[in-house]
Amino acid sequence: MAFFKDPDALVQDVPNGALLVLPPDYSLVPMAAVRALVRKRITDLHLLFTPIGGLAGDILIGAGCVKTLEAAALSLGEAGPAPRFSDAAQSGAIAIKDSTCPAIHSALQASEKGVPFMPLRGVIGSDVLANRPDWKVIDDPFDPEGGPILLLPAIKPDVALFHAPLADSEGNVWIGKRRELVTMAHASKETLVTVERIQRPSLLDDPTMAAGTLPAMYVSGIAEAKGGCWPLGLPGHYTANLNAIREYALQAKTQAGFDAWLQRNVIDDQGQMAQQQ
Amino acid sequence: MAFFKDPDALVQDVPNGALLVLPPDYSLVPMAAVRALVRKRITDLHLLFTPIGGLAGDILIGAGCVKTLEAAALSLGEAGPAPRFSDAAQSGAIAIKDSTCPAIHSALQASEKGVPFMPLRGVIGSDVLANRPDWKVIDDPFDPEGGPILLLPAIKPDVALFHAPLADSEGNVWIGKRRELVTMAHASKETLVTVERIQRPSLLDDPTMAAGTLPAMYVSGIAEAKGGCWPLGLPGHYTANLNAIREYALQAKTQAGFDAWLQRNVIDDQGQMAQQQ
Amino acid sequence: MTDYNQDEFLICAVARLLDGVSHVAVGNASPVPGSAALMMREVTQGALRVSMIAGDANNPFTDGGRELFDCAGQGRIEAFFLGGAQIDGQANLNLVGTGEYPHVTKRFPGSFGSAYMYFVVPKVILFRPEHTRRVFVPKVDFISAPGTSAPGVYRPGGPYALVTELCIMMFDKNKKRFTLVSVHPGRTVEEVRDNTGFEFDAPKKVPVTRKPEPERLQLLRAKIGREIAKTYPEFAKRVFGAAV
Amino acid sequence: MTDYNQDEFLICAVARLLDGVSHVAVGNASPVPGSAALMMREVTQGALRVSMIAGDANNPFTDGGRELFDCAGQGRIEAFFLGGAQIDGQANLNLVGTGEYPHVTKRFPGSFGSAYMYFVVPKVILFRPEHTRRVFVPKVDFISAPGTSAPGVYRPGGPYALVTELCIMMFDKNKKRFTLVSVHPGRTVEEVRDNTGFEFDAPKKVPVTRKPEPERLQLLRAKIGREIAKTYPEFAKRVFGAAV
Repeated sequence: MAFFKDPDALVQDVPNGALLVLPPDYSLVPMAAVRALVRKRITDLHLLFTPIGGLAGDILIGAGCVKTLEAAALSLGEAGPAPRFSDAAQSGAIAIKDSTCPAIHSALQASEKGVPFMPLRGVIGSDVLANRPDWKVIDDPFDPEGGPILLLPAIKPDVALFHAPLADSEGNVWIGKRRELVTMAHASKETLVTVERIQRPSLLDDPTMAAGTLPAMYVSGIAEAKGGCWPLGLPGHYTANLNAIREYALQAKTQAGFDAWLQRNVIDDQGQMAQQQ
Repeated sequence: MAFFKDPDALVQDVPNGALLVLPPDYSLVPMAAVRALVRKRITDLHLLFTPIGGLAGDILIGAGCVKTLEAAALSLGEAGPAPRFSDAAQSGAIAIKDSTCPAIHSALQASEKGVPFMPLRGVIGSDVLANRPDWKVIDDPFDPEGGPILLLPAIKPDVALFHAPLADSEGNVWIGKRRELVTMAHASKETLVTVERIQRPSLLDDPTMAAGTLPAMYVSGIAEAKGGCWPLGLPGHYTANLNAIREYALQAKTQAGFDAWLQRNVIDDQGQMAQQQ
Repeated sequence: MTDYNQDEFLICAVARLLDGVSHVAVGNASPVPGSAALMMREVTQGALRVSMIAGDANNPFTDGGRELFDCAGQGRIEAFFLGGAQIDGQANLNLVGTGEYPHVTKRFPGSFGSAYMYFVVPKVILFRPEHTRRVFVPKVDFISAPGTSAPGVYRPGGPYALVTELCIMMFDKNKKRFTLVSVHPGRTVEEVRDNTGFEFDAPKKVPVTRKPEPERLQLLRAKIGREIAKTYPEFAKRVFGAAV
Repeated sequence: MTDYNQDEFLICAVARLLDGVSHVAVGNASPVPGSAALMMREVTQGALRVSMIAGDANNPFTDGGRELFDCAGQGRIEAFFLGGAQIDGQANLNLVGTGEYPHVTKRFPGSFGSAYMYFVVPKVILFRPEHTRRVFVPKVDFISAPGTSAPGVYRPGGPYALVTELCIMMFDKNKKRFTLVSVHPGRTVEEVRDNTGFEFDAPKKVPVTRKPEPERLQLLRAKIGREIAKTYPEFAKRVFGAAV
């Protein structure tokens, strides 16, 4: 566990080609750290969402950082379709492993539990399954009729990256009820976290806070980043800036528009974007 | 979700022969409700511990309430072996499905996830496995060498029973970091809970409390029972009364001694024992 | 009170499909189904439990993103809503793209949880206002979630009804076909046929979908608008306007 | 400072086996291993992470009872402690009972997590002070957890060392045998042989187990006693007495 001075320092050692897992837009999305990844011009990412992606995914795809994407969906929510994702899917610029929400949760839980696979109901007969040669259907050994059941291989990300409201000086991180972040961290080799602030007292010493705390043993690095989710929201701290997201959706309709947006808001910005909140 | 006036009313409809799951002694053991089960002279219980049992299990066994026991272990911890359990195991009075801790966690998670089984590493080559005809070993479909892996069938208890520090008037229950209770409730058909107190404001409205809250949709019944874990402890509220547990361990060495203890502390007591704390 | 807008009409139409349901979950970006669910919770005095996924209001989930799916897998969710960029006559859903996957001509966000929820939730209500041949196709280009399954496949759940801007259809699992059960006021069976790319059954005389019940309209405007505004403020403002 | 009690001696003996370990977990009812782990955390200035299962002190787990096992399955726990009512020369452990299972003549609590942890934790230290032929048997009556596995069985973990009141043995996975590496001060190899029901290897000249390092003894009494008292108050009082 190490503390870093800012999101750029935090992500500096994430290698090209890493399998990176990010939270869904309804959770604690590390937008400041994602901009830092773009600034360091990371490439060939295998990007996984737990289980659906949004703005962070569209930016990484538009910036040419992504080689493959695994997600149950990617959209900008109320701001509409994710333009760079749609274009990349239509042009074949990135490879997409289409999944479905519980399949990603279960595959991460497989790594969390140290098992090679997890079973899942449903999915059989879908083209999601038909296009996943890495998934297997077996006859359920416990079903006297031997009905089919899907097995999903464990997914073990190289890096989990998210933002949280609070960490302590021991490296424990408070995630509240966003327990998909706990599973992401358990399942991943490294976990990097940006936080609104760092407090001295241990979160584990307070039974109320401990209930929503990811212990330091799963955390590799922490950097303070006020407004680290911005322009997405952090419940209890700030709401999403829908105008900024809609503006992005509009600009990013073309690659040229996206490039200009990126230059202005990420490259030239040097980490200051979040302060605008 | 219904509120009951006391633990006796809470457990009144638990049927003979139910598959009942209880928490481990390091968690929130519903001792007051267990005494209520004894008073209603419940029989033929299939008793499951998540994953190890203690005083509650020994009392239920001694009182003749148990037909089969599934656990990774049963002991009185610092107070030594569980005398009624040991006797029943040696005489064959109860059937024992010996398990191992993660097997019980995983089998409950299987029900939690609505899947028929869960894989688990380890266990192969043990006599635990050799004595579990309900468990299956298959060749791992994802292992090119086809190494063996254990599959555990889902366990779906009829009733989960535990004690918690706090509930709210909507039926949400705060369990803090004792998340085995969440999985127990998710996996079970019914969940009955005793609590130290019931507050009016919703636990879900407070993001800090929500992180440690089991939502009401999993809770069938709640009864207030101050000191509901006693003589075991409730962290942050009261510590275990080791003298009372040692006294039990001594008395319960013989069935006659146990019977006298039971008459004095459970049957005659009519639910007042906990107030002695 | 006899005047109503399109959203209010659809909310009341969806609400009737929740009659007798004990627990409905509402996914992301579902303001109309969410309003219908919240209204029925009020109408049934809480006998209908409503779990919203989006936002914090009326969202009981505390075990992370997986809990909705775990909860459905446990059999605790009786009704859920799905849509589809394409839907065909066997109730197959396509949320992924048109053209020959993976070389899609038009890409949509993705399958979300449909490939699972469609299998385990007994009453999946398909809510897709746009009623065109672009949406209701003879055969979907990509099956995100199949409408029916072969025998032996574990499938306690599946399609229950379809609500569009024109009509309501119910799905028959045995016949693997939709049946038109009512057309909305001012719409015709011909209009439905013209705009539907698949065949469906229909009685000789197709009833007209009931207009919003006045007391429900009133409830909606007086109380539900404020409640759904906690999750969908812009929708609430647009539909219920000054009342919120 | 040259005087020490039996527990202090064993704590220091166990501690040396944690040299170079990055994360040790300590199960229930393990005051001596727990003290050794906490002492080594101090000695290594925190390079050794210690996770206690019992109580709240030094217990980092927040995901329920399964987290210890999940954490071990993730490969994050390098050392763990197990015991056994019976242990045999192939390091098989019996925590269930003597006699012909299920018709046991003497029942013990049960296998706990041994059947799993023994497979996935690289360095499992067997801590069993009582060194008698009742404990160290030719063959255990019930295998709670096998000491070795057939090829093809996933097994990154297994027995590493055995610490008793008489000696320290190390386990050789390839030979599937224990080797006596030291006898405690005042004990003899013959005494070990007399009280061990299985065969084991031994060098011609068996060293004497090192006495507690004075600076560690001091650390133990000055600081670790207070720390372990948070989890095991009665043990701390008995062993470290007034110092706590």
